[in-house]
Amino acid sequence: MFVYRSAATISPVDYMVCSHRLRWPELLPWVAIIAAYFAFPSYLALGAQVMIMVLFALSLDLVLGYAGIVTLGHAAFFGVGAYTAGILAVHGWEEAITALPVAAAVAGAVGLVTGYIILRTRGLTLLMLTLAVASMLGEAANKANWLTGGADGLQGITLRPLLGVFHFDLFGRTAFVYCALVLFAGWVFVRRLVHAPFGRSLTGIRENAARMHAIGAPVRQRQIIVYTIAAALAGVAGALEAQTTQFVGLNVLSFDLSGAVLIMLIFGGVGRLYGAFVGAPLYMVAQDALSRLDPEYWFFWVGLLLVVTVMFARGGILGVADLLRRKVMR
Amino acid sequence: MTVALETRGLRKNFGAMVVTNGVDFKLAAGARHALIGPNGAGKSTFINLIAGRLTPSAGSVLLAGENVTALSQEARVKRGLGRTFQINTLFANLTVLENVTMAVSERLGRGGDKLRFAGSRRDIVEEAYELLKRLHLAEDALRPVREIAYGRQRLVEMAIALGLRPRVLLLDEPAAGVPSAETAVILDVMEALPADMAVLIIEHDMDLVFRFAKTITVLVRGAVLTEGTPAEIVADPRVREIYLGEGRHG
Amino acid sequence: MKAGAVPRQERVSAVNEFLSALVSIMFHGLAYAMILYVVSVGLSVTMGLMGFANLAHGVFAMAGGYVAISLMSRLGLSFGPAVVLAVLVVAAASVVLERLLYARLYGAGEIEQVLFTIGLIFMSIAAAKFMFGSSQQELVLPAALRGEVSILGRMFPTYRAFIIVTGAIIALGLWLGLERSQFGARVRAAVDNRRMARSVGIDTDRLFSLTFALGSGLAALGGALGGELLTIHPAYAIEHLVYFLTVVAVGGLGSIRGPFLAAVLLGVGDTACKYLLPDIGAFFIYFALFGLLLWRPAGLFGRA
Amino acid sequence: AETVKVGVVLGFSGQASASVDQMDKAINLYVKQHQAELGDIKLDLIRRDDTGPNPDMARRLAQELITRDRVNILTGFFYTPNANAVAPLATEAKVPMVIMNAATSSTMRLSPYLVRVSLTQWQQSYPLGQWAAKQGVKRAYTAVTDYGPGHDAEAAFIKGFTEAGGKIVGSVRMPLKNPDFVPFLQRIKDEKPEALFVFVPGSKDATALMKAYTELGLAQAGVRLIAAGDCVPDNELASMGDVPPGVVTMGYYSAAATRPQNKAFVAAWQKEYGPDSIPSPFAVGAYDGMAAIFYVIEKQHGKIDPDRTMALLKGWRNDNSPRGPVMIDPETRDVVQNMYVRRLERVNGKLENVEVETIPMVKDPWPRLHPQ
Amino acid sequence: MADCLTLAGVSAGYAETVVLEDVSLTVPEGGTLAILGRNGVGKTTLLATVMGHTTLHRGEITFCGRSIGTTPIHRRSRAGIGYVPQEREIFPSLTVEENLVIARRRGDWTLERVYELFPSLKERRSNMGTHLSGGEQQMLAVGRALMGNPRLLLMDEPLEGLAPVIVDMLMGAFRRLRQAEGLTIVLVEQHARIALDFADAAIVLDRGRIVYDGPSATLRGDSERLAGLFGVAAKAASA
Ligand SMILES: Nc1ncnc2c1ncn2[C@@H]1O[C@H](COP(=O)(O)OP(=O)(O)OP(=O)(O)O)[C@@H](O)[C@H]1O
Ligand SMILES: Nc1ncnc2c1ncn2[C@@H]1O[C@H](COP(=O)(O)OP(=O)(O)OP(=O)(O)O)[C@@H](O)[C@H]1O
Ligand SMILES: [Mg+2]
Ligand SMILES: [Mg+2]
Repeated sequence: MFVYRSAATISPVDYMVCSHRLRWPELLPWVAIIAAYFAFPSYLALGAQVMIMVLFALSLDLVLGYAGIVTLGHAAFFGVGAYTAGILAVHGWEEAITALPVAAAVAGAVGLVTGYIILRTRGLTLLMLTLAVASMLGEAANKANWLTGGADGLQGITLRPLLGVFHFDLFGRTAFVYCALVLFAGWVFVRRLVHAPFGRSLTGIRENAARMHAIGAPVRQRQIIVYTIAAALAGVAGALEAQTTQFVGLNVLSFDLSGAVLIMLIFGGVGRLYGAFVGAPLYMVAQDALSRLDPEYWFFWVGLLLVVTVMFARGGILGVADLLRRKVMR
Repeated sequence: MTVALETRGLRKNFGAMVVTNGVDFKLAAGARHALIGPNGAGKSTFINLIAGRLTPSAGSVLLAGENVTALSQEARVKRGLGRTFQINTLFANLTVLENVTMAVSERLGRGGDKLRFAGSRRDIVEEAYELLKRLHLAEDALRPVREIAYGRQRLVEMAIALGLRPRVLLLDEPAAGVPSAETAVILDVMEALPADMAVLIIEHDMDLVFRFAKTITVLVRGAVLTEGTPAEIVADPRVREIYLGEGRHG
Repeated sequence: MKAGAVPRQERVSAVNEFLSALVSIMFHGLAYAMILYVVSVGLSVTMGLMGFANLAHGVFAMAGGYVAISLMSRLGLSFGPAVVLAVLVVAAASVVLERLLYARLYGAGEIEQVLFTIGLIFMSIAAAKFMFGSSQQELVLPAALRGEVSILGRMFPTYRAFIIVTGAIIALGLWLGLERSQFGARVRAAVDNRRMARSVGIDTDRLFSLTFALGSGLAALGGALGGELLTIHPAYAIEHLVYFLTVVAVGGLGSIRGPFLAAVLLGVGDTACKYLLPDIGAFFIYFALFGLLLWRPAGLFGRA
Repeated sequence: AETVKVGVVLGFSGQASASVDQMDKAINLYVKQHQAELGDIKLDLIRRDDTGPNPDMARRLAQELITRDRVNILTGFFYTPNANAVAPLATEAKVPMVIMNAATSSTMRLSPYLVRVSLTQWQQSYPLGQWAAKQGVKRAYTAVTDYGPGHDAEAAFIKGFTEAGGKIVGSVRMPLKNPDFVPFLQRIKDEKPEALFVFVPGSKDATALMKAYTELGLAQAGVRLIAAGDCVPDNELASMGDVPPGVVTMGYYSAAATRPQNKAFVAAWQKEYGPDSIPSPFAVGAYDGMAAIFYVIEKQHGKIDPDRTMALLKGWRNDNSPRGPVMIDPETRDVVQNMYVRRLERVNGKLENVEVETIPMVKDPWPRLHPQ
Repeated sequence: MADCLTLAGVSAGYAETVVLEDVSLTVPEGGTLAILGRNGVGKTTLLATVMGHTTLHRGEITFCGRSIGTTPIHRRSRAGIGYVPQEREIFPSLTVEENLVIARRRGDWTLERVYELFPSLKERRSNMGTHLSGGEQQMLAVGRALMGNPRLLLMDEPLEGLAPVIVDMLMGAFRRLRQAEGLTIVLVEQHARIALDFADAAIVLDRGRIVYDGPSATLRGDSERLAGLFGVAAKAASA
């Protein structure tokens, strides 16, 4: 929802037609990323991990924020993507970039199949089913020692230098730039998607599915599609994680990860595209800083941060930003 | 006469309670037909069955001769069925214009477009805006639906259905909650509908019904009691007793 | 003696063995189920009736355990009074928390509630670790509950038998007291539409406080009673969260009977699976969850 | 003066925080006791929390420690996957890495810059299998937690036990997230083996397992429990209830050990952390890790050269460890140490792991059995 | 006769938005007031303000001699104000009977009596609240308000969606109630004729202000004035 006050000057039609125009604040994340590369050369590894989480949270936003599907099992797709990329690399597919679409396809396929089965339910039931899917995959990965390395993790991932030139260095420069570029592509894609009629119709489904049926929108199909797309995107994030870490552990399928990405997204703001860009960095940096200050009790402070956010900042950080902006404009 | 909509032996029960009891019904193309009957007679249920929101326990629904009983709601909409809801079913947090645009773009098959911006189809937004103007809703175009008065929300209900340009339009008490003055707007809009559109309206506002409908079906306890012109219906003592009451609308 | 006698005897003993296996599966399964039930039914109340996605429910169970154990070890109370007092203390504390924090989020979306309650879990883990240390606490049972009793010719741990009986009594009490009273209807009305509920004269604030206290009190009861089986340690709330949620989801939100049946199904099923098919033991709960929820999306006793 | 930076990557928060807490205390204690030996060399310990089995985070933290903090030595590593994920970095950056806990044998092959001061599953469960068979146990059942270390322990025990003539009558793998062990044990009780071998991760699971063992009266039913040391961490014994005496475990350290080095250690520990606090094997792992690190620092006078460090560590030996003599195998860089057969007994009303037999200087048998 | 409800200089609205401005009115005990006006002029807001659903910016609301401007909603209800909201607001997760029972307070109105008034509700007593037809929901909303045995009944378009016979029946019932039990009624109604027939007094709102306040008889006879006030000429004439 935009502030309709500003619309007084232009016709409603113009206002709506322009609603997808790129606004300057939307470029801020990119400025920040480029600046970070030069300003914090010793934090690039953290930077890469943050961007991976941003991409992951972005994919969750499609499902949660736009389609209104609350999931506690989004790590399933992240994990599948990570294992796909990892297993490919272990078995000789050492080219990183081409492994991404494969990871996306496999994760997307898992999303399609599970989405088809579980998306007929709603609410707590759906929540539990998403959780069950992720947990079953996690258990399966634990059992399939021969393929995944089980609890010891998948070892022996080696990658050829990107484009034959840039090898993944100890300082994480290559990883940083690589993640930034993939994230950029992901952002362009997701931004298109949510401003396209498809994205709008997701909002419609979330707001009132009964009416969507009555205007002839294939509700279930759209839900499955967005679930699949988000799964594929999460798979890409997972693949990036596997490639930059050159290791895959069972945690990529864990409940903790599903929870963490959920927290980051909500923290940033749900259903507004940039929640992921705000939430993931702030949360991870806060966690990093707090855990350094107080390695034993840092999550008390993180918990407090979350509670305070909810109490005083409905709609996450971006929600507050919106509110402030409106206050100022009044 | 071409039949736009037909039901054959349509039946619905919730548990032991029969709500629609073997209704055979025909709606001709271009019809202006009203469905009246006591509260709980099964009128809304009937519309829900036709629209596919409820699955019938028995019987079939035909749209322009095609049996659509097994089809989903959306498939029926694609075949030219449009409806409104008796109890507002809107996108409360979206603006009025967005509400209607959504319908228009689904009608044009653009609703699933993924890589083209919604705004790039100006014609769609313009069409929606035109509709708002016709329903005197233009000034509220950019307000979220939840903030506008109830009576105006009823008009948005109507606008969304019209945005689908259906061949068969089912209106479930469109004027309920709309003040007398604005009912005129609804009547105007309904009278300006394309001549070949079949309209079935449920309404308890007899003034509106008698002005608009050329034919009327009376539904009682899920079954058709009688059918006829407004004059015939008013004259029918059974209808007066069960539904209209005495001393009015005469 | 005829030659067939020996095999028959063998057969009899095989049947006996099977039966005794069955008995022990039922027994241990039920004990586990009762604890799951007592904790989860509280969640069914807060989440189902009040519509609050209270992921931090386990915190109250954990608190119940810690308080009971502390009362016993520091003040020397005996088991029974310690448990009762712990329930009261936690219920009272939960009301404070409810008034101060939870109440502000009743209108908020479930997403906000999730974030908030996860925050609470984090804080509770750290707080518990700070106050009680990171290792688990031992619940010292009274002598009467230690040792074994004989049931149907087999020996079983007394404590578990006690849990089963207590759990069943609580279930019955709740069912009579809650499901069949107007209390639940009032709470649901208040959740459906707070403003309208007030407009028919319901004091929703007080009602919610009461309900919340009930839910957390039950959690505390489950935590304290079951402390020997589900041991009390700082990460308790997060560790068993999935189980509690499962019981509630399978049982049907807001139902009192539902979680009972669900807990029994899951408890006994889990135990049977561990006993009979241990290698897929870890999958059982998820398979069960999957199957049951696809079969009955609203849970066993859920409202559609 | 020189500054030596040591990065400590451990799960300070998360599932194993109880054990990690022990390790952290041991590290602090060692530093406190031995600081003086460093003279004016400044030791900078940089602790980072990897929050649990979280290899990507562990790797990132290690990467930061290496590139940003420029640590000379990495240590910590509670979990195998975390150690495994960091190992390639050790090679790439040439940073020696002292593993204080992670106990999977194969890890050592991932980098030439690794040494381990804790133990391996094989080192403890393989000799236990042999010992059990030699005690005349014929039929044994194994029950392990269904994850990497559990699988290792299971394989090691079975190998040792069957090589020495025992017979396995059944094996079960128990899920990682498992609040209740009773069903498994009930099943085993019904099978009536002579002995039950168990491996579960320490802490919570260990206590739950011991409680289930007690509750079901397995001992009375004639099933002897023999277990990997992880099942009876010294610091958890107090909360295990009325465990029947006679549980036998194999481990590298017991707080109850009577050798003077240990008495001194326990005394120092309790002086520091209170009379109720009991050091666990995890603590000793970390304590010895610090000893090794101090050794290389002193030898190089604070100028840490990676290769020289590795050379010093290979063959490092410490006879003053609370656990008895301990050394690093120059070839595998893995720990060589005494393994102790311990019996759980009540001493002055408190449960203790009393050492009853010593198997001297055990090497990890795994590399021998699994040549590269 | 004592005054049942008084509004003095009331300004109210939603959060900062002001919808009602300087509204004053009085309803005597046992009296009936019709509130008329176009779409969106603030009729609902007026009733909602008496019930306490809106933000009261200024002014005084008195019920039975007591100021209730800051009284919590549920106390207003307990003090004897019944409310039939425009959108019915049936509790969807309660059955029909539960919807009624939770609103019960001591008095003449009992479950039986409500069922007597609306027999079709009795037939549907175990239906979920929203599994009712629109008209039935309306009956339930009225029944629920009556269950509280109010002294003042606020009804926001209670006739919407009801069949003509039921409308007649209901209006008859209200008349009897007023006579027999001295119930005070404030009625918002789109059909001016019905409302004016029923009520002693009427007010007409326009954009949040009262533009007419007087006996309904005056308006009833003067369709031109009515039309001037809010353009219902067509409607009134046709009736
Ligand atoms: N989901 C349901 N379950 C059970 N009964 C239902 C359900 N939906 C509707 N009914 C019942 O079916 C009957 C018919 O309802 P319907 O909504 O079709 O009536 P209607 O003719 O539209 O009445 P109104 O004029 O009051 O809107 C009602 O008595 C209602 O209680
Ligand atoms: N929740 C809300 N927030 C902001 N403005 C609102 C809200 N609800 C109503 N309004 C505005 O208050 C004004 C009065 O609305 P109200 O619902 O009282 O009108 P009404 O006379 O009852 O209309 P109707 O005949 O359609 O029921 C309208 O302009 C409406 O847009
Ligand atoms: Mg209807
Ligand atoms: Mg209104």
